[in-house]
Amino acid sequence: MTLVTLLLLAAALIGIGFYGALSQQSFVMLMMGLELILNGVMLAAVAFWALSGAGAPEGQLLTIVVMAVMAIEMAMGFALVVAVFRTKQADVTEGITELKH
Amino acid sequence: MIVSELLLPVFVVLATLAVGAYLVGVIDGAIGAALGAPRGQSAWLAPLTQGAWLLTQQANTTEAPDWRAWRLAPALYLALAATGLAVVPWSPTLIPTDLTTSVVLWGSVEALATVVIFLHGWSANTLLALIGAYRYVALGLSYILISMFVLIGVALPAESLQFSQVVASQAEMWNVIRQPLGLPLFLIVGLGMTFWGPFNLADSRDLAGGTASAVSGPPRLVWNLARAAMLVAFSGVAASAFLGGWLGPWLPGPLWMVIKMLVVLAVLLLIGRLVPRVQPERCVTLMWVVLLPLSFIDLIWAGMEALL
Amino acid sequence: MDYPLTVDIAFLLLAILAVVSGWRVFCTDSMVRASFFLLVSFIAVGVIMILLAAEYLGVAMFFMMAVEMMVMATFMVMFMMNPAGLNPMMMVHQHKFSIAAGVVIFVLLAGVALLAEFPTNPLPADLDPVTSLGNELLGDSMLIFESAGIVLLTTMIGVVVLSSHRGRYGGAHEGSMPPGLVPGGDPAGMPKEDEEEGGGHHHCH
Amino acid sequence: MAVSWLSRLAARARVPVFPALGMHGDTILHRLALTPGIELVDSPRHASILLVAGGVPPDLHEALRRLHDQLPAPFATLWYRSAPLSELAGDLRVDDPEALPEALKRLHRELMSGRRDSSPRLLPDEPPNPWEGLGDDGHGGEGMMGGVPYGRPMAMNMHDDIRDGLTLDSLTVTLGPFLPVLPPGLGAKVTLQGDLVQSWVTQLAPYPIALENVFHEALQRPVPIAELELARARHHLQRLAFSLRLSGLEHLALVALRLSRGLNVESRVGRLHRWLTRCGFFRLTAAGRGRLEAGQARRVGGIAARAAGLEEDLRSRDAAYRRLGFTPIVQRGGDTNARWRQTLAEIDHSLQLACRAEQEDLYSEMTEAVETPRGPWDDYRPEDASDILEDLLPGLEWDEALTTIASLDLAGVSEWPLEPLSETSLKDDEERQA
Repeated sequence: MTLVTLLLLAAALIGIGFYGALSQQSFVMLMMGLELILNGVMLAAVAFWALSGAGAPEGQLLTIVVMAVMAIEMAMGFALVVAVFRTKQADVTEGITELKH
Repeated sequence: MIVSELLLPVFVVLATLAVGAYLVGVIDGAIGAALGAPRGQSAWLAPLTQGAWLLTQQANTTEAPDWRAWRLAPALYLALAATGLAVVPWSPTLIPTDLTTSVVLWGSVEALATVVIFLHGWSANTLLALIGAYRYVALGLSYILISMFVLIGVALPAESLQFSQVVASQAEMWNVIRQPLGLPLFLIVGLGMTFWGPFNLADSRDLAGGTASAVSGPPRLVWNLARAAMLVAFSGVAASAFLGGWLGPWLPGPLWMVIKMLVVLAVLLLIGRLVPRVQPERCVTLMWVVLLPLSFIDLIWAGMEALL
Repeated sequence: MDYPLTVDIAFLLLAILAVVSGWRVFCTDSMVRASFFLLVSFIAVGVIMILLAAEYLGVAMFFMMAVEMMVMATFMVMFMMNPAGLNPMMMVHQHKFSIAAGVVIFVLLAGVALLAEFPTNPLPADLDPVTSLGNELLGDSMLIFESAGIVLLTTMIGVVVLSSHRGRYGGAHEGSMPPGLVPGGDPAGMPKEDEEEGGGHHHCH
Repeated sequence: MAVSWLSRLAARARVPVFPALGMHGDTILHRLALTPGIELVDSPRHASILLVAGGVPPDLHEALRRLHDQLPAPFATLWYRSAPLSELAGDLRVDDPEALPEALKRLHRELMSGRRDSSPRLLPDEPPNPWEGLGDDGHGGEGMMGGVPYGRPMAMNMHDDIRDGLTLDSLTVTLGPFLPVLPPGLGAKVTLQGDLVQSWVTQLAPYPIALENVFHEALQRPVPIAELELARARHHLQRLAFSLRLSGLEHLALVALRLSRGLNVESRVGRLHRWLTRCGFFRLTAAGRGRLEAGQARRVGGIAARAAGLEEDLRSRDAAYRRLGFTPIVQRGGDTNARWRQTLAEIDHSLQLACRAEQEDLYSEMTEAVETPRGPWDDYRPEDASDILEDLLPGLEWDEALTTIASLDLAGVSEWPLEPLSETSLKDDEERQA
């Protein structure tokens, strides 16, 4: 377990997340891709904190902030999905070609 | 070194798991008999014979279940119960895992329990199990917040997220007196996370056994065992967080823990037998409208006390 | 910083678990399974964080993600019920491009990880990560922490407004028409023609 | 060695019995619930013995075969006052209620010790519909809607949601006729969204219920009012016990059953009522759902009608009852809560009437009609009213729907009276064990 291996793992997670976010049609699956990207980001942040940043507390703080961002992303995402679903009965990205009603 | 750091904790956890789950069966049977259930055999023997029968019964299948999840869910629930038992301190020195964030670890056991119970009902691919799973999610997402606030309340006077510190901070006064709202709220959480008695929304009678309705044989034995073990783990956590854990005069610490855990278990099982099942909608309303604000008050109370 | 062999082995297994379950998220048949695979990936990363001595973050990851994934699975079932994943499905678009983009991102980041020189400053031996995090959150970075709290509160309110049955201009099922500029007038900011566009489920392959 | 030790232990377990009820089979359950060493389970997967109690109509034989095959091996079938299916002609049949508990226990012991083989499977172990997917590896094709696995299409939004406008995918299933949480014989096609009942179509009416002989006699000649009222109270107590068991109050269900077993003019239900109030039965479980309209209430009759505020009771027409000062008890509300309050009030009332009637040795005087516990029986017997569920249940959650069904007595009245059971033997059972 070295910094390089940890960063490689984080890169792999971010890559898979990118693939998911770009390729999935369903809103919810798309959000999963975003979550996976953030998962990699958090791992990288903790790895830097532990192995390169001499335990500077900002490293952990960054991870907490990313977690908060994740919660916000998911909550807003679902609220939008519900709002779109109510008006258009659509749960895939192709279902909304324009954002107006 | 290896003995004291690896073997002893594992032995303690496994022993409490087995003995505790057996005792849950015995106490529940004894309470049932005292309340007027027809007396068949002694309460000491009943859990053993039931377990033996489940071992001889065939493990059935449903039409196209999600095999991995269906077989894993009981084992995972048992593993969560074991994790919960592992953070319970028995004495200042005898603590299976003395993680500095053991209170948070217990919180995540509660959260993961929701996932596992949902998985158990969902993967069976039958209707009644699926309804049980849905219902449990509604309940599980409601009790987690209450549990968090109550546990933060006990962590405040200890100035630590470690159960051994939480116990040590109760040397002068137990948390059950210092934060009178905490224990009742936490007991409700415990009934919720083991879906016992009034909060048995997942495996209830109106769903013909709910998430366990399509399970038979050894997997059902593991599931029942895990439920009982989770109740034991919960009573251990409740005893450490509110009843002063190993603290007490005359007797050695671990013995005090056993006594306190048995008291909590008996109270929970008695409530389970005496109170009818709450309707899911009422239950969720109760959690969010009444109990959650109460847990805020508990937390503010704890904060004020820590400041004074 | 050198870790004992057991930690290295554990890291290797967890890394494989995190990547494999992260990849399975996008090629499993049921969305419920997908969200739980994602949960497994998060838990693996959480354990790695604990191995890295970030005890609080690792454990917080467990419970945060357990709740999040449970909510996610519920939403999946709400929008698309598929008990036990009987119906296989593959719902993707721009598939080749996405694969390429994912690989490119990975190669770029991996290149940075391999080629860049990072300073080696391991954790000081006397550091208590949980205490240090707590002091930071309620000390120097209190403003950031509190802002995150406020933003979360705002999110909660916004989410309730967005997803509630009542839209901004009346019931959602009525199509949220803004009020007219004059009493009884045409809706403000709306085109005159009211074309009926394709609602319903679009399930493109 | 170890195995024989295990099976010997398993043979001593409480015998898990799944009851599949035929006509008039439910009376034996009240007895079995009080028998030590027998456990009535809710799911066939949890049973080691399938007890078919009462005659099963031929059109339900196919469903019975399917149920039979759901029990995990090793299991056996026991037929109580019921003819075994032709494939299972060699199975044990018991007609004597006294001998039944011992027969069940012996069967379980024989199964565990290997002296009896598990009952054979009756149907081939294959899906009811063939796999209709595409592709070689059984996949259902591409795209979200995929194929049609096992003849069942993917759940689709066919209806608008009736609760919050957020349309979820719905699931349609067929329930009954052997589901123990429904009245015996009731079968329905139910569409659910989550646990919300979206639509309910009653496909099989519940079996007609058998009333005690005294109600049939009352139409021919005057009968002692005390006997009539005790039989009425017994019927209601047994219904109450079913509902209490459903809501997780096993011990109070047993109290109600014991009360109904040993019911005499001295019995009172005040304590049971107090316990129910204290443990929150009325507030937590039987909350105000399942409200009947006046028309529906009149159609169901009996307690449901009086709980909805209709003062309809044939007893007030009987001169003997008028001499006792009888006036019908009425509740307002007409929901589950009101029905249970009404039931408890009527049990209490019946017991008081019985007490006074016995002192004065009164006989009923009206023979052209009788108020049965199920409703008025004048020119016609009370008929099955289970189709009102189709209007009543949509919009309720599963739990509320089942509580509502349990609080309603919907089945028609059978033309055959109940066979009298000897009341003393059960007490002996319990005393012997204790």
